[in-house]
Amino acid sequence: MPFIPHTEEDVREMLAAIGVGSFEELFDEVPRELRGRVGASVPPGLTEMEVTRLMHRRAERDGSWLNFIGAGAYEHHIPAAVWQIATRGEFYSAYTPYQAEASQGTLQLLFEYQTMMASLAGLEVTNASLYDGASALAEAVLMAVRAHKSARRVLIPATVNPVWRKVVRTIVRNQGIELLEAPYCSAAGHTLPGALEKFAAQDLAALVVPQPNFFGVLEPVDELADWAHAHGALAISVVNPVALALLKPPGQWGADGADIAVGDGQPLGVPLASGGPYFGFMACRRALTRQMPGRIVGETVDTDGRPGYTLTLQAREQHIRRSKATSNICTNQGLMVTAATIYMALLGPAGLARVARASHANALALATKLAEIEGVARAFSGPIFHETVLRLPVPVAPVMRALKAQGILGGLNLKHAYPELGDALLVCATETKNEQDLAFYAENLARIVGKRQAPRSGALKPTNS
Amino acid sequence: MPFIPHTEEDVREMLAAIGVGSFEELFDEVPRELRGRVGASVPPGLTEMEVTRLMHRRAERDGSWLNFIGAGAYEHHIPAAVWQIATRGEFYSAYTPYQAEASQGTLQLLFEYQTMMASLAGLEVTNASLYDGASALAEAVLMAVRAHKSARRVLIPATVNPVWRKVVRTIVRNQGIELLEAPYCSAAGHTLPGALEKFAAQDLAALVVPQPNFFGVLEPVDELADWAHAHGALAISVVNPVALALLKPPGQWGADGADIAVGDGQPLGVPLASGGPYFGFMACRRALTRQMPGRIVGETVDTDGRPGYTLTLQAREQHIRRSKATSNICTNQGLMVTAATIYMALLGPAGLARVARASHANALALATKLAEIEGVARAFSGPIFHETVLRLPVPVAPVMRALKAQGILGGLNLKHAYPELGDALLVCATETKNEQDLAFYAENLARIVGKRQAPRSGALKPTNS
Amino acid sequence: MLIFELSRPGRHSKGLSPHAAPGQGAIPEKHLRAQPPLLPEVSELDVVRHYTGLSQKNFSIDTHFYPLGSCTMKYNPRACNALAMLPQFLARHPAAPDDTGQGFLECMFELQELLKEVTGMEAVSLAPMAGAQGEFAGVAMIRAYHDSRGDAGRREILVPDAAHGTNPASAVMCGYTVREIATDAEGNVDIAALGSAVGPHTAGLMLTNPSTLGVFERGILEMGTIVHDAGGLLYYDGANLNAILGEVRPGDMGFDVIHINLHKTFSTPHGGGGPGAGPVGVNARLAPFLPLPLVAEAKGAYRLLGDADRPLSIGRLGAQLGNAGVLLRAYIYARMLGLEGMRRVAAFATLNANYLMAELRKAGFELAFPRRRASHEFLITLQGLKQRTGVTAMDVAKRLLDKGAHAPTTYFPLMVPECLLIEPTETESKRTLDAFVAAMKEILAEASENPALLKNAPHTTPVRRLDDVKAAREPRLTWKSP
Amino acid sequence: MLIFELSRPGRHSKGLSPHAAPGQGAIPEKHLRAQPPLLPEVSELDVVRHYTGLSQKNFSIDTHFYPLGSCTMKYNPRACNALAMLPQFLARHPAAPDDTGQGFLECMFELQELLKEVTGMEAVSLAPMAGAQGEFAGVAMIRAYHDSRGDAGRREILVPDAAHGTNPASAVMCGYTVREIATDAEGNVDIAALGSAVGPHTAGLMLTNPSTLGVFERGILEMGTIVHDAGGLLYYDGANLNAILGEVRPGDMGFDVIHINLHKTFSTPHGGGGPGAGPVGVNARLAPFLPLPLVAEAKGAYRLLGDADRPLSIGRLGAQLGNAGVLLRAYIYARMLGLEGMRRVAAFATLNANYLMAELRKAGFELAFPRRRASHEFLITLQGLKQRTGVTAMDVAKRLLDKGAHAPTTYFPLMVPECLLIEPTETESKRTLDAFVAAMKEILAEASENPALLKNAPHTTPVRRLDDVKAAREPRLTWKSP
Ligand SMILES: Cc1ncc(COP(=O)(O)O)c(C=O)c1O
Ligand SMILES: Cc1ncc(COP(=O)(O)O)c(C=O)c1O
Repeated sequence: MPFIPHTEEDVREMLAAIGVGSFEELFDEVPRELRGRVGASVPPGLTEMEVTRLMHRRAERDGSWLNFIGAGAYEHHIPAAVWQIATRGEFYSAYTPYQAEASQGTLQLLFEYQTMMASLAGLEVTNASLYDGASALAEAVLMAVRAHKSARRVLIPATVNPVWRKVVRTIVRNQGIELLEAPYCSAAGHTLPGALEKFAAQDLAALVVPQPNFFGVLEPVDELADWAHAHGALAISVVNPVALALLKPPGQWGADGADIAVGDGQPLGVPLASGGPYFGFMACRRALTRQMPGRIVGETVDTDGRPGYTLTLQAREQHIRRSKATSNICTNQGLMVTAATIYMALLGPAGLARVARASHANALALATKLAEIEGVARAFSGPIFHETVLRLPVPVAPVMRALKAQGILGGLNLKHAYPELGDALLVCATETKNEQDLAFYAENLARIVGKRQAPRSGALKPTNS
Repeated sequence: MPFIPHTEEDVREMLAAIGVGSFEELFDEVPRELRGRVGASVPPGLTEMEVTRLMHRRAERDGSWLNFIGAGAYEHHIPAAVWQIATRGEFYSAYTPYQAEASQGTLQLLFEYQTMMASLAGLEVTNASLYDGASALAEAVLMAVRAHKSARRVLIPATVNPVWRKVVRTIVRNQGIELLEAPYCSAAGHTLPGALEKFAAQDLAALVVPQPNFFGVLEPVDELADWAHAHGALAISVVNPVALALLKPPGQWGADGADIAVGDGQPLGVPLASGGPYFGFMACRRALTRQMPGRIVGETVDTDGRPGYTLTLQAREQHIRRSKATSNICTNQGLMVTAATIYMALLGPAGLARVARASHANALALATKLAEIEGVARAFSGPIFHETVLRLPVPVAPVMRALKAQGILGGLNLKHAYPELGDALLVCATETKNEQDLAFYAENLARIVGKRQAPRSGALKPTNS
Repeated sequence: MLIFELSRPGRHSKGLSPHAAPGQGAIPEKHLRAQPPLLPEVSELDVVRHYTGLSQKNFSIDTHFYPLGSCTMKYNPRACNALAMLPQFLARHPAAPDDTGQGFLECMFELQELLKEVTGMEAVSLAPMAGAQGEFAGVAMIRAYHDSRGDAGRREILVPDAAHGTNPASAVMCGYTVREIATDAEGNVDIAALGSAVGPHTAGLMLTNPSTLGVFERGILEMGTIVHDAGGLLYYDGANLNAILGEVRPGDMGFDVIHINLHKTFSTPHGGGGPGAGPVGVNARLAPFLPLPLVAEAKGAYRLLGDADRPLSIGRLGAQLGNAGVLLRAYIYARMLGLEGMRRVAAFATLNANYLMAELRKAGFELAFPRRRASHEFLITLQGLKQRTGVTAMDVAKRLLDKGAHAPTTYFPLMVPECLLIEPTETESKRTLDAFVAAMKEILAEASENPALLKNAPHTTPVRRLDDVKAAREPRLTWKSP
Repeated sequence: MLIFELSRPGRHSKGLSPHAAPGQGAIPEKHLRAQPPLLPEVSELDVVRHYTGLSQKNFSIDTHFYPLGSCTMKYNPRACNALAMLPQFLARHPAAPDDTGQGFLECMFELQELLKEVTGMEAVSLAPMAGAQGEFAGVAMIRAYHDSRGDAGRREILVPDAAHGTNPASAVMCGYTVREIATDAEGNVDIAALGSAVGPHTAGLMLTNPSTLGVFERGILEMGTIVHDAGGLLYYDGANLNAILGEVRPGDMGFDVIHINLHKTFSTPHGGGGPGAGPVGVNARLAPFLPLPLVAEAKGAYRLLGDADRPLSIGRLGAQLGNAGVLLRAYIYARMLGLEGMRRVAAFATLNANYLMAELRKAGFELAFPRRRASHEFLITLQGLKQRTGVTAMDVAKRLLDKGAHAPTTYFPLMVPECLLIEPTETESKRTLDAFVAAMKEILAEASENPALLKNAPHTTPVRRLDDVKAAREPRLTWKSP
């Protein structure tokens, strides 16, 4: 049978060595009535050849698309070396590096990762990953509340990814933490420090500051971080790691810098892949180290005095501290971090900055092109990174369907998350797009919007969005 | 620039260390008039991202097909482990194992390969690969002539792959070797020992015996090998390595066995890939070892007495023997052999036999189904392995085009290679086909042949083949 | 050598980023960073060589026997990796419309169905990204259930003292207090202690069965009755599902909610620390609370369900549908096993564990629970050896590295002194197990003859024994340019 | 441990072959084999672990500096591997109609064009599967050319005595006799000797330029005139094309026919011995003789040309269009380099070689041609060292393995005693070259202080120095069950 190496003779010898006569007997401590009821509807096993064909067919069915959706998951070119190395068996099939001497490959890589990520964030300490950006934000909220000691309220702007806000709610609500929502400026598309004053009297553990925010707009991060500190709250930054190649690192925001930085590491060499696995990163100032959730690698020496790497500060973690741990996280997203580390090493500071600049330039060019279409306009005046909100003169959903018929995924419809924005669309362009792509999108959008604004008599009735 | 790690500072330091002022000076021994004329029409460099997109587009353009062509290159399932391991950098990016102590991975693998391949062939000695099956046959012909010493004529049946026969001609003709063609039995589809009698008087160095032959038919190999030996010729077998999981190995053909076995190793885990790289294998009896072309690995010991592996018997090879070498081959097809070795180890004797039996069963089932179509008949009565010749009642080419429109590659048209067979088609089915595939082919062929035999008035005129 | 030490200012693999490098565009000056981040400036070849070299410093399933108890280090089929990484799967954006991902969603739907079937639960969500997140989701559902009934006094979760650390930590994240239940001499949960612990404050019991002590809780049905009668729910920590897959189903044992570590039982790779996937399964009364998204099917079309479809859901645990690529790998594995294959997992995992246990006992090792059958893993204690020779479980673990085997889990569960938790898994051959027994025998001999050899082990790894105390006392968590 | 030693009768990875295993079908008994072949009976995990472990015993570009002269061991970009292995490329049958392979054929056509452009030749065939097969094809074209003119007396091919062994061997395979031409003191072909060797019997001269001695043949134009005036043709062995790519073209030097080792200059992997690709390029008068198939384009459609299109062709060298997957990798590499990238190959390869040569000279090593510029490689001779210390080029080579560098090519070309041919390639950094110089310095010191250390080297490799004599005297070429 697949993956079981035993010959009949092996089985005989082994049962005899154990001193039982059959497999049955191996389970003699299990109540009889519980046994053998396993799901007969599981389909019979496929050979590797059969499953290969099946999966190829399903993959082909899903096709290839010209994608302009971002909204928290970004399409970037991933150098071929990244995954050819990350899937080497020695990385791919190792466990968490509990036996440090037998895991120096993973451990040194994580130490290098921590160095790179800490520098990107401009903070001293990072861990070796959390599940994803959204759950990392939830952990940051919990961490801030632990660190703050007295306050249990956290202020989160509406410009933070709405799904992430839901995730935070799911994760923290049972611990009696209250989440407050800060409004955004409907003209600029970012949070206004002035608008936070109404929360000044609340005892706040933290203010969350996204950069860029969900609309792709750059927030006044210096002012926001300072506001948080002025009000006795920690500043939690939510950042895109590729953007950090260009943007001021959270550790330098305002007078004192953000205290914690989190984000989704997916843009660093992790494929979109229908949503995962990605990884969450978290960095903080040194003073918060012992509040940090998750694994941390430290440098030390061996008995010969040579440098080596090991999991450290484990007294924060569940396997030591159990119910008093900083988090329940155990298995994290190590292989994704492996890929991200290789990605960052391949790109280097100059390469990553090029990716960021080209993405920004493409997004700007696209926004400009699309806003030239009759009736289409940019929703916000604030500066953007690589994503922007457009207002359409017609409902978004049917337009997206019409674009899809041309092979284009035109962006994310904001109707449900931000009904106040009307027929609004969140569009992203990274370095993966070229001029023809942008032109192709613009031509199609112009055609579709044009047609829908003035439907010809006798033609299709405009579909309801 | 891509793949060049030098910084400007490096370049300055290095030029200074050399004692030159510029790159120019490094080429000062090259006649001036020869320099700088390099092809301006070479397109500018693409980034990895751009070339990735280009190649994905080209690959998608080539599509996916339901393939029933064999004719010397066979579609088999290749376990995923094969290429994930073979493309590990340590195998992929190593050179020929000249420094044995730094190449034990490749060398031990080749030693294992030699053991497996020798056993498949039933002969004592194999080399570490030749370019492909066709050129391996040419090398075998040269080897037989060297070994035979007096004769320079080799008898090759018309049932040997016609392209391979062309290759042999290209490679041996400048050395004054004459190739004679033995006819086949038009009823059975294989060579008849009796029909060779007319060549009995020719001074023959070797008789080539394919198994299965190009028509998929099994040859009377025992009689043919004995005939060769009775006439003072060597017997060179041309075999399919997957078939050898079931079929009598060349070393056991007739009273004394074939002297040399060659074939294409592609069926052993090497993708079809538009024709290469594949690899040629060659095995022989021990007495012929020193006539063998190509690299051979031997077991030896190191200074501590531990076993180790090394290239051996190099006095046969061009880098030692130069113009007196057994062949000019240097770079061979090592990585393909790496894959084949992993493939054979994964499949084992039982797995390889299952592949062979399932292929045979599918080919039989397909042949039976297709021969039930009105006007379609099997061309030969001889037993087959996994390929067969069908006669159609209409020209083959337009039928193949019509099948292609349904996504089916229906087989190889034999019109050019074997005009005497009329509207003949060579069809193959391996273990990769299931019942629905066979039925789909049969239905479509029935429909197409039916329509072409009785074209409806007003409908398309039958196209000329 | 760290990658930073290979760095040279100004080096850059040009072909890996866009050729055209526009300036800062429309980004205001005040938003820009003043100094580039500390990423290495190295060539593509440097990177390939550096990380290929690092990889070779790891033990892994692909290179070594890895009998790490509780972790189920079995063979990760290469086909799962190859097929989950087909270009169309990798390229798909998570927010792309469902109709652009029917192939993918079909796999996810079928995986939900398969998991229901093999666990005996009535509904499954694939959302949790690891076992611990599954635990969080499971306990959050327990809480949502009690809350939905207005049963607000239940503020305590019970866990056996042998439980994995994630169990109490997860319960606390859901706002519960945790009470530990003792273990009896035979490794079972002390049923009397359980009986006296339950009450109207009991929200539920979290249980691993077979337990982390490597034995099957014989009183499982009784325990279920005790907890249910007290109004609590029964949570199954599926980390040890490999021990029963194809033999017994958690649903049939009476569990209300479970998680499954796909990176254990369904053989997705551990990746040096993750990613995993921790789907949760529930019986009917907890189904409305399952985390989102879920995959639904209607007339052969698949779609993701959200808040609007499931108003009582505990919500979302991550930004997307869990660790999709891990789920794909598990799906492929499950399809290759099929019913027959799954039926054999527990049987052979148990055979291997009991064989190894029997052979180690013959070799002179002391079993923690000598009168019990091993599940898919078992515990030995080196307490006696330590008293005789001073050699600890840690020393033995380190010495095993020299012998080419990864060490078993050490010092867990905590209440068995000097223990090694050994889990061979079903994918290892008798030959490998015999080699491990031989190595353990050698170590036993060395412990008497030359204990220093063990105290100073390992000797053959890329580094010798590392100073963990120094690492924690003087944390050096990032590289600094000298 | 050999894979056979892991074998156990009856073991079988069932999922890797068809479940349904029909019997012998319609195969007559007399055709069947009596005994199964000696393939190992092991599990998938055994295979993965065994060959992963073996791979770790190799030096390779991805793990080590590999300055193997004449072999051009430069970085093999991972993108080339990934893209050449896209599913559609891998699945395509070679006999599938041309219209099902337009994407592939377009790459092949463009590769032909690119190679013409960078070599200055007028037509190219991609058919030869390695350099040596390219040589065969090239010499066969020379012969076909003379034959086509009825010029049948030309029965001799000239090669320099420093030529690679494949040159004379290839000439002989084409039915020629070989005459060697001596080298002068500066490493050039002795032009006087060449002048007196040519005549009406001369079919051609095979030349590597820069030569295998690591220097550019300064008299190349004169040599061309001598051979052409005698009615012979000039053959270019392109193994060293990396030394001039982007600087000088063989076509401009006067060569009539060339081969190119794509596995060197175009960075396709060497794969532990192959596959390679050895396309041939020719000027107009040899074009009709090019080997088949060729790729032609008309109105954007691509097709393979066969005998009917090219009646004068020397024919086919293999069953298909050469090593297609290697050609794809070379094409991808060429597209990534582009014109600017190609222009820099020779410049930086030459910079690295001259730098390394200068530094080794400073370190005390003796250059074979101290007054010459290095091409992309250079020769040192340890003749003096051997006389002083008894340490040979082989000892130094083996000791380098201990220092983490692959050895340079040893004892080639044959006429320079105790030589090492060193080729760093353009993809290695100054840092790596400096580390190599440091290692060579250490070895030089060791040679005086402790020659036994070198004589017994290597010390750190998986095996110590192997007994090649025993291997050849008592050939053990396959494993036999003990
Ligand atoms: C018994 C047990 N429970 C829970 C977990 C936690 O699972 P994960 O690491 O996937 O979060 C583990 C994992 O080690 C475990 O062994
Ligand atoms: C100078 C020279 N010529 C020819 C060859 C032969 O090329 P191949 O090994 O590709 O057959 C080589 C390869 O080693 C070489 O270095």
